[in-house]
Formats: sequence, C-alpha cells, structure tokens
Amino acid sequence: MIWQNNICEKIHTQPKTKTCVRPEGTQEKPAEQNARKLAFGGAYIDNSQNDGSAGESVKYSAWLDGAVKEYDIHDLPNGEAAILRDTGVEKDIIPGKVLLSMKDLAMNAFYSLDRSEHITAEVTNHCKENTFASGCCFVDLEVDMPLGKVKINNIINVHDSGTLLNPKLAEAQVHGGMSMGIGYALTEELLYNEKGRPLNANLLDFKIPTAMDCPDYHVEFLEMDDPMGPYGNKALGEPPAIPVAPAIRNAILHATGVSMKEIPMTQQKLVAAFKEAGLI
Amino acid sequence: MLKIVHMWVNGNEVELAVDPRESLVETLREKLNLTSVKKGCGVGECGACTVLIDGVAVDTCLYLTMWADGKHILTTEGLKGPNGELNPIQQAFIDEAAVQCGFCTPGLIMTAVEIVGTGRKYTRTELRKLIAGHLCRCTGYENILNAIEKVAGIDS
Amino acid sequence: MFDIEHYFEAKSVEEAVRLLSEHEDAEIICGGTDVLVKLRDGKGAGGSLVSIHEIPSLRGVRVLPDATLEIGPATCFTDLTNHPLIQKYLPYLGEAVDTVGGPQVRNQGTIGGNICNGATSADSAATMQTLNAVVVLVGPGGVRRVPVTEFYTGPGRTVRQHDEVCRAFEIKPEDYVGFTGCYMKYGKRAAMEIATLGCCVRVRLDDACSRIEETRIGYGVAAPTPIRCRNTEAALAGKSVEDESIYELIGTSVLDEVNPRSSWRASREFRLQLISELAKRALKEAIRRSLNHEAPGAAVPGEERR
Amino acid sequence: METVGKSFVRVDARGKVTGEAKYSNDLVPKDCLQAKIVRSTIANGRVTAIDISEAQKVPGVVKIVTCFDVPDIQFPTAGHPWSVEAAHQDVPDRKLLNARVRQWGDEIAAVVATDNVAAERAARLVKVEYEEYDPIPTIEEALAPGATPLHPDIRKDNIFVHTSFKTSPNFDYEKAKQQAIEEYGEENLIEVEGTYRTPRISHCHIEVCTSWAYVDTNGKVTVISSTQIPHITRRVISQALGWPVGRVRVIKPYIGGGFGNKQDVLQEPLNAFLSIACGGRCVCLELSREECISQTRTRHAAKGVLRGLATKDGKLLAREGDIYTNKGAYASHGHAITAGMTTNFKDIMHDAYGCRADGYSVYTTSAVSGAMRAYGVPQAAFFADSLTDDICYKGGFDPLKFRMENCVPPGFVASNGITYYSYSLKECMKRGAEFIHWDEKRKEYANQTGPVRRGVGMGIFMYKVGVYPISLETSSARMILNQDGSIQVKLSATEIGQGADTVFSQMASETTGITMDNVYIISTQDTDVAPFDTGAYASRQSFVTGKAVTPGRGADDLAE
Repeated sequence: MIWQNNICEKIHTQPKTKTCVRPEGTQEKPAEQNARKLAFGGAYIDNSQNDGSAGESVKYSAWLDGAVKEYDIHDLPNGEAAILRDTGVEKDIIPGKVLLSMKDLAMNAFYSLDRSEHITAEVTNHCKENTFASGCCFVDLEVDMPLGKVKINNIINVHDSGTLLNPKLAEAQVHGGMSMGIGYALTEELLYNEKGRPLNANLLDFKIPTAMDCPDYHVEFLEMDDPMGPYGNKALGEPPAIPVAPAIRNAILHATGVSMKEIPMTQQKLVAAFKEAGLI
Repeated sequence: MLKIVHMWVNGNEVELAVDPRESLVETLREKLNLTSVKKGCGVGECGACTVLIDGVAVDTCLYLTMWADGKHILTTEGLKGPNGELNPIQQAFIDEAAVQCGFCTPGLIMTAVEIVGTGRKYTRTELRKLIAGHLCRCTGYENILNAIEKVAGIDS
Repeated sequence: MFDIEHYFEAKSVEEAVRLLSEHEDAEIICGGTDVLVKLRDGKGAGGSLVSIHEIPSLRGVRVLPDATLEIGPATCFTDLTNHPLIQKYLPYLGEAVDTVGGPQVRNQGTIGGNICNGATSADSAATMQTLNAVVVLVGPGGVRRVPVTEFYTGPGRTVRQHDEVCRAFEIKPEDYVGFTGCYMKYGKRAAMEIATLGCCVRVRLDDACSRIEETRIGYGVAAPTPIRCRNTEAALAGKSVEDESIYELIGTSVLDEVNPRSSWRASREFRLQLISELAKRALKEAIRRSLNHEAPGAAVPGEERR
Repeated sequence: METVGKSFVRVDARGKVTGEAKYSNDLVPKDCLQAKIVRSTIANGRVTAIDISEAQKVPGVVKIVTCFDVPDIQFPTAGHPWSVEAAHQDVPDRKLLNARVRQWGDEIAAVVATDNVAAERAARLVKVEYEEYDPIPTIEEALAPGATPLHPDIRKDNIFVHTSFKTSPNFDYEKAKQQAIEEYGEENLIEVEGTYRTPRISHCHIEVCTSWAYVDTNGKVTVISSTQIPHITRRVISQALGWPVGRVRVIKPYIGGGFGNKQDVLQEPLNAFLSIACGGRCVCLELSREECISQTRTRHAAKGVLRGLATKDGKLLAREGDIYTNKGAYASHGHAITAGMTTNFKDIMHDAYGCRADGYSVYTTSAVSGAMRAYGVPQAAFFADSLTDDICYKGGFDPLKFRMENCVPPGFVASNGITYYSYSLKECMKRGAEFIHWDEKRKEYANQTGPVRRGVGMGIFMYKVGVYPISLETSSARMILNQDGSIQVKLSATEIGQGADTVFSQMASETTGITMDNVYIISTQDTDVAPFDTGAYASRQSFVTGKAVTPGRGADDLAE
C-alpha cells in the first residue's frame, strides 16, 4: 500500500476514499503518538480497523466571516458524519458533533506552546495508468462551388472525456478546439518559397479564423466515470481540435462528390477540384 | 528629443515627455504601467492593444503617442468602480466563461464597452463583425459573444 | 518604438507641402495603418514623417456648388461608411470601405491613404475607378487635378510627387447621379483581410428601369493597378435588364480586359474565375438595387450641414 | 460531490478581466536591455564569417554575440521529462547559436542594446558570409538520393526515425488482400488508395514567445518566461549553458496561450546566455510575431500514402499506411509525434484482418516541427477519416453506419497496454448524428444540382491521456495549511488558459473538504519553490497532477 502522505494524512481528515490505507508494514501507532495526533486531529476518523469498508465522511465547521456554517463536506453513500469527541480517546466517536474547526486546528498547530507544527503536505504522483478519451464532430455545410466558399450551417462536437470537473470550462475548451479545427480544414497553412523562406509568417497572411469566420458552436458531453481519472475525468484540452477538419472534408465529399486529399481545402484548391470534376 | 503630450487617461489628467517615435501601447505600458494593454503583433492585426480614444476603439500599436495630445483614453484599468466594483461587461466575461488565457481579453472588453455604450441592440452576426478586429485562439469567440449579448441585449 | 529620424506635425496642407519639399526622406502619414506597418517591418526605417493627422480641413464630405461631392482624404473609413451623404449618394463606396480590416483599423485608416499608397488591393480603389473620382493634389507649384483612372503608374506607385499632398477627392454629378452599384470583396477570411479580388459594378438604367443606359466596372487585384473594363461597359449599353444573357456577357467579356498575376497568394487561373463570377453577381445586385429605386438624384449644395 | 463537477468561475478570471494579471512582458524592469536575434538569410549552409564592426558602432548597442562565441554544447529542446534510458533521451542537436544553418532564419548571432530601435538597426548591420548548399525544405527533397544529411553526427541521411506498427507481427496487406479475394471474391471487395496531405501550421497564441533574464546577487541566472514547462526549461538551460541546475531559476507568470509551442524550450537558453554575457544585466528577448510563426515550432506537415480494403457489405478488412512527417531543421520532440500519429491511425478503426502503419520523421531545411494541440492525432484523424469516407463513397456505405460497425470497439487494449476503460464513442456518434439530423440530411442532399450544394460529414477520434507508458508521468503537489484553516496549493502544473488552476482548486477542495473560497492556488510557477512537475501538455494535468491533489483514487483503489 502506498500511504498518501498528504495534508489529509497530516491533519487526519480522511480523503473521500473508499478505504483508508495504513502505511506499509506499520502496525497500530503507539498510543502517545496517537494521542499527540489526536490533540491536533481536528476531525479524525479511521474505521479501517473495522471491516475495511469505506471511510466515514468528515464534518468541518469553517469559521467564515463570522458566520458559523457547518458543511457536510463529503456526502458519501453512507452519509453518516462522525467526529471525534474531545476526550482524546479514539474510539468514542459521536456522529455529527464538531470538535474543532479547521481554523482552531490551524491556530493550535501554529501557536501551540509545546507542539507547534506548521502543517504542510507534499505528494508526488507517479502516474502509471492511462486510458482513452474519444468523441466526434458532425457538420452540415454549404459549398458555393463557383467561388470555392464553404459556409458552415451547423456543427457539433460530442466528447467522451469522462466525468467533467467543470462543465462550463470544459465546453469553452471545445469551442476553442473547434475554431482551431475549422482553420486547419479551410485556411491555415505555412507557405515557403523554393529557397525555403517562409512567405506568410504574420497574422494577416496566416489565416486563423476571426469571429466572422466562426459559426455558432454546439458542444455536448457524455459523462462516463473513468476509473483511471482522479475524479473519473479523462483528456479534454487537446481532443476538440481533432475531428473537425475530417468532418468538414467529408461533408464536402457528400455535397460535391469531390474527394479532397489535402488540407487546408482553400478556395483555390476547391475551385480547381470542382473544375476538374466538371462541376463548374 | 522629447515632446510634451497632455492627455486624460482613465479620468486622470496626465502630462508626459514623450519620444515622438513612441507608439501609444508602449507609452501606456512603460510610462503609465497600464499593462492591461497587450502587444500581440505590433501591426494592428490581433487587437490585443485596443483602448478607447475619445470613446472609439483603436489599435494603440499603430497610433503615435503624439496624436493622443488632448484626447481621453480609457483602458480596462479605468473600468473599475470607486471601491473595486467590476463593470457589467467584466462581470459578464467572468460569468460566461469568456476568458481563458486572458491575453486578448482586455482589448475585447474595451471594444465591448464601446458596443454597449451605443445603447443599441445587435444581432449575433452584427456582433461578430463588431469584434472582428480581435483575434482569439482559445475561445472560438463563442462565450465572448454570449457575454456581450448578455450586457447589450439581443436584437432578435 | 518606430525607427523614425524626424517627426513633423503639419497644421495645414501648405505647411505639409513645405515640410515635404524641405525633407527629401520624409513620407506623409495620416491614419498610419499602412505607413507604421511598413516602418515596423524595416521598410523606410530611419526616414522622417510629415503627419497630416491633425488637419481638420482634410476630413468630412461636402457638396460643392455644382453638386460635385468632395470627400476629405483624411476621413477614416468608419466615418465615410456612416456619413449621410455617402449613404445617400455613394452607398456602395461606404460598403466598400466597410470591408477594410476590422473596426479598429477602420476607425484610423483613411481613404486618402487607401488610394495614395497605390495598392491595387485597396478596398476603395475599384469603386473610385468606377466614379472617375478626381484626385486634387496640392504641391509647391499649386493645385492639379488627376482623374483616379490616370493616377496609378504601377504596383504601389502613383503620379503623386513626393512633395504633393492629396487635398480632396471630387466626384462629379454625371458620375453618381442615377447610378446604383455593388462592391464585392473576395478574401480568404471574412475580416482582417486583404482582397484576393475586388469588383465594383454600377449601372444607370433608363427612366423606365428596363434598359441599361450606362455600366461602370472597376477591379482591384485584377491587374498591377486598379482598372476599368470599358469595352465590357460599352457592350452592356442598351441591354434589357430582363435579358439573362447579360450575365454571361459580362462574365466572359471582362476576361479580355484584365491581367491578373500568379503569386503564392492566388494563381492567375483562380483570379480569372473570381473576376468572371464576381462581375456576374455584382451586376445582378446593382440592377436589383436600381429596380428597388435606390438610384440617387443630384446632391444639394450645403446639404451636409442640415 | 461538492465542488468537483460544478461550473465554478475561473479562479484567475477577475485578474484577467481587469487586465491586472501579469504576463512576462508586464514584469520587465524599466532599465532592461533589449535583445534582437540575427537570423540566417539562407535555408541550408554554413556561416563562414561574421563582421560586427559596423553594427557595434550603432549608439545604444551593449553586446553582440555570434555563433562562434557560444559554448560548444549541443542540447535538446523538447518539453519531455528527462529519460534515464539513453535510447529514449531527446536528441541534443543544436547549440545556442548555430554556424551550421539548417533553416531560413536560423539563429546565428544576437545583439543586445538599450532599446529595440538600436537593437534592430544593429542587427541589420551585422554582415554574414555563407557557404550555401541547396535548400531541401520538402520531405521529397530531403529524402532524394544525394541530399545533404543535415545532422551527419546523428544520422547518416535525413530520416530521423522510422517505426513500423502492425496489429499482429506477421500482418501483410498484400497477403490479406489475397486472403480476402479467396474468401469473398474480388468482385465483392472495395479498395481505395491515395496520398493524403496535411499542412504545416502555427499555434498563433496571441502572446508572443517572450522572456527576460538576469543573474541575481548570488550568481543564479533567473529567467522569467512565457512557458508551459518551467521545470523542463530549467533543466534545458542548465544543459545548454553547462551550468548546474541549482544555479538556474525559471519563473512562469500568466501566459497568453501556448497550444504546445511553449512546450518546447525556445529562446530561454539564449536569453540566459545573453544576460550572463552582459555581466548579469537584465536582458529581454521578445520574439516578434513573425519570428513566432516561422522560427519557433509548428505542427508537423504530414503525407500519408494509404490503402484500405473492405467488403461490398461494409466490413473493413485491412489498411496500410506509410506516413511521412516534415521534422524540420532540428529534432525537438523527436519521433514521438510521428509514432503517435501512426498508432492512432491504426487503432481508431478495427480491421478484420489487420493494419500496418509505418512512420518516417524526416529532417528538412525548414522550421522545426514540435508539439501542437493533440500531438499528431489531427493528422492521423484526417488520414483515417478521409480513407474511411472514400471507402464509403466508393462502396455506397453510409459513413455513420460504417463507423458504428468498424470503429475501435469497447474494451480495446492498445499494443502498449493502454486500455479503453470508459467507452462511449458510439453513444457520442449517435448523439452527434441525431443533432445534425444525419439520416434526414443524407437523403435530402442526395442528388443536388446547381452551383451551391449542401452536405453533412463526420469525423471521430480517440486520444490517450498524458504520455504513460511512452514516457515518465510524474507530478507533485504541495499544500500548506494557513492559520485561518485555508490552504495554499502549490503546483508546477501550469495554467496556460485551459483552466488548470480552477479545476486543481476544485479537486483540492473536494479532497480536503475545505471550501473553494478557502483554497488559494498559486498561479505563478517558480522553480525555486514549486515542486517538480513536467508541465502542461498531452491533456495530462487534470489526470496526472489531479491525482497528486487527490489521493486515494486511481491506482490505489484498483490495487485495493
């Protein structure tokens, strides 16, 4: 087992974990050390010595601008919150009674006359697991063939990025990726002359989409919790830029029957292809 | 050699000795420490250096500080209320997640101030044209338009 | 900072002319959206600037006694697009300059700079060609008037002497009265874009709005300089607006009067396709606007003050 | 869950909408010197002589450094964690300034002056003599026999690396085709082949690549930079200068977008060197927009020579692809992107008989290709989805139905062991098709005439999270309890606009039970104080760093 030496361990708030794990090879800690921890343990719960079932949830009282608000921070399935009674004995656990607020705990830890401790925690996560995110883009577009102009009528990206940590920010990431995808499909390319000198290395001639080049973006997520993610989450930042260019290319194939082999499908390349196909 | 330029910046009267070769973006950033005015290209392409000069959106990288004499300049630093309240546009940008890396944000907010200041309602397509002088690579402009619509109202 | 040796702020056209003649290496700057970009890229670095940014008389649009429209060269694109006289008498010119760059550039860039920097891709160029606009130049030797159709001498070059300042553009009544028109800018992007091709077609119909009396066709980027297609204009004279063949006619006839080049930006073949297609579409729209009774009469002197 | 899963407002939103958030250039001290790089005006060749006498006379010039004055140390620039296995180490193939010119605009000298006008004037007056070779900017030219090898000390020709991945060791497309003919009969098969190309593009983050450096009072060179990878930048600067890592400090304030370009070490080592060369004075090295687009990193241009075989009733049998990528002048990220491109092309569809995907990354005399959002998979997706639709078009299959039947199946395990745990690709396709009214539009747009036509199209993808097992994934987090019961969260995972700081705060809050308003994440990364983390790339941070902030999930759970 790997003991998560983080703040949870130090101030003994048990993480929202299914189990609370003991340090490898250690037994029950000597009483007095336990006691010391208890004095500072604002809320300590460890029922792993029982049946090893999910750790109990933990209740905090946070002294926020004067108003005492009690948060049941973790609403774990079993829902029961328990707090250590101030008698210092580990076993007397009375559900729901707050012993010590985080603020009092911190003040105690900082300014105790005999056990001052600045409580910090540092952990390295050596990640040895991976998984796949996935998704798709669907687009409905119109091709003005004589002018080689493509107009997007409707476009959506649907993403499987596991559980979303922040839906609004996730959606914003996809908008940006779709915009990048449209540029990749239709206008963006770095050009060189035969001597290898770049020709369009500025924001006028390297055509990234402006607000007028973008359609309204539609985004949806299918949230399936992934066991590998810390909260069931998977990759989200990069994927939105991937499926848009192929979707646009394939919609042009459906609209005109012309199979474009190269992106960006600039107006000039489209007009040349339509001419060759006898469409204009 | 330096020349005296007299202007109002965010409501404060300012008198500066300025090198005629200076662009306004450099003066605002280096002499007045208004670092909200960002330089993204230096040639009037990206809009990140946009401020309002006498209420009109201008790229300050292509504006000689000499021309600012006698003019009123507004940057995002000047939008805050007396005790730090945000302008409704700034609040809308926060609420609508219209901000990501944030580099184009100040320029876009100033253009939005001009748009909202007209008191007119716009269609989404019209708004796209009004902010087309700003390049953004993070947002695809979607939530930026939502934020401006939220404050300016939508012309159905 | 820009690499400028000396900077002069002219308070009048005469002072600007004097400063230019005294400083061989000085260049005019007005809106700055072209000159400052070139300076930053090192072109003309170390030279001097004569600014006409602060000369009020160079701005605005007026009606002269003979109903000629006089446009101030220092009028920025936004002000031109929103000007009541332009909206009434030259709406297509207002639309044309509304396609330049983005709002911020249009709040600074001026029609004087747009014409005088001599670029064939300037968005006002094609329309000004069709208006036979007259460029009023003031130099040490006094004033001379040059029709814009004879103003360009090559890509980025014009007849304007180093020490001449453009004081105004004049558009005579016979060039705008009764005309409707449409400017189409073709670009790779919908904004912040330099035209791959710019086409302006204007028509004046007979009173019954059934036949074309006069057509004006102007192009940017269809040749090293902005041009007119006079043969095609003549071929359309007298044609009925119902006659569908006029679109095929304009689409093919203009191809004989243009000379687009091939570059990494666009091939000659692609530009020819655009030249033909845009002419058809612009003609259709110009005629639609006439049939929609949008053709203006003559402007009334002093109208701009009301 | 209390905080995770909820749309909290960005923790850095207020600073950004008020314009008070500080980016690298917003922190440059008043008396900072300005540097300007002198770049080659040829694409392939060698600098034989540099005359700086004229340039030195320009008033305001403080120092001019040429490619003959820099340490003779080659260093890698890729934003990868250092590998303890020699075979996986990034290839060191460039110096701070290079006499051997391998791209137009290669860095050959640098001027430091009191302002940008003086620096630019002096840079234009530096006289350079070259021994010029023929440029070989394209893949074809670089592979042509007799083409000059760009890095003879590293490779004998211009193929940087060639890898070959197959679904099974003995799979061969021609054999599979013969087998198909026997099994189905030639008339019941559809074959499509073609060469598909994707362009070289630029990230175009709106903040340019910029940094400034100084040597502090106890001799530590400090570089403030707009970077996605502060810790890796620190290590590469120490390698480039030959300085111990302890005497290098990198600070990353807010950055105006990176998209992968700033996941490479760019001008930071040269910036550090220029400061040292000026006696430790503060020197700012800001690249112009033009330099950012053409002289930093780009997405790999790629060419795919592809073939695909399917039965008449829409079953995908076999595919093969030879994929060439234009690596550019230097290795940067090496072959990783090309390898990822080929495996993704292979894995996204399920071929009944099998699939082969070879990848060649090719040195050329053009800009360096590096990491860009999605690291080679946009190219793979364009190749795979185009080939798929061309097969469907030729066979008359409905592209949606064809993908439903032939795309990567649930429970897929990649050759390197990565497993597709939570699979909802097909549900995504269904939802997308529903939204766009796929069936209805496919019929409605079937046989159109006229100059303006409509069409519907789709594209799919799969994408792994972070780089394990190809490369090390490690991330550290530190939390410090404040006296008021709030916590400071200190990470080296970087906020580059994607919202990392916000979701880290949410995870820290969820884990510790401390409410969001009591979680203070420190956005500026300073390698002197921030724990080690490789930084923002491969969509890894919420996944890898998240676990550092959130103990008890992931592997521990599974192990349990």
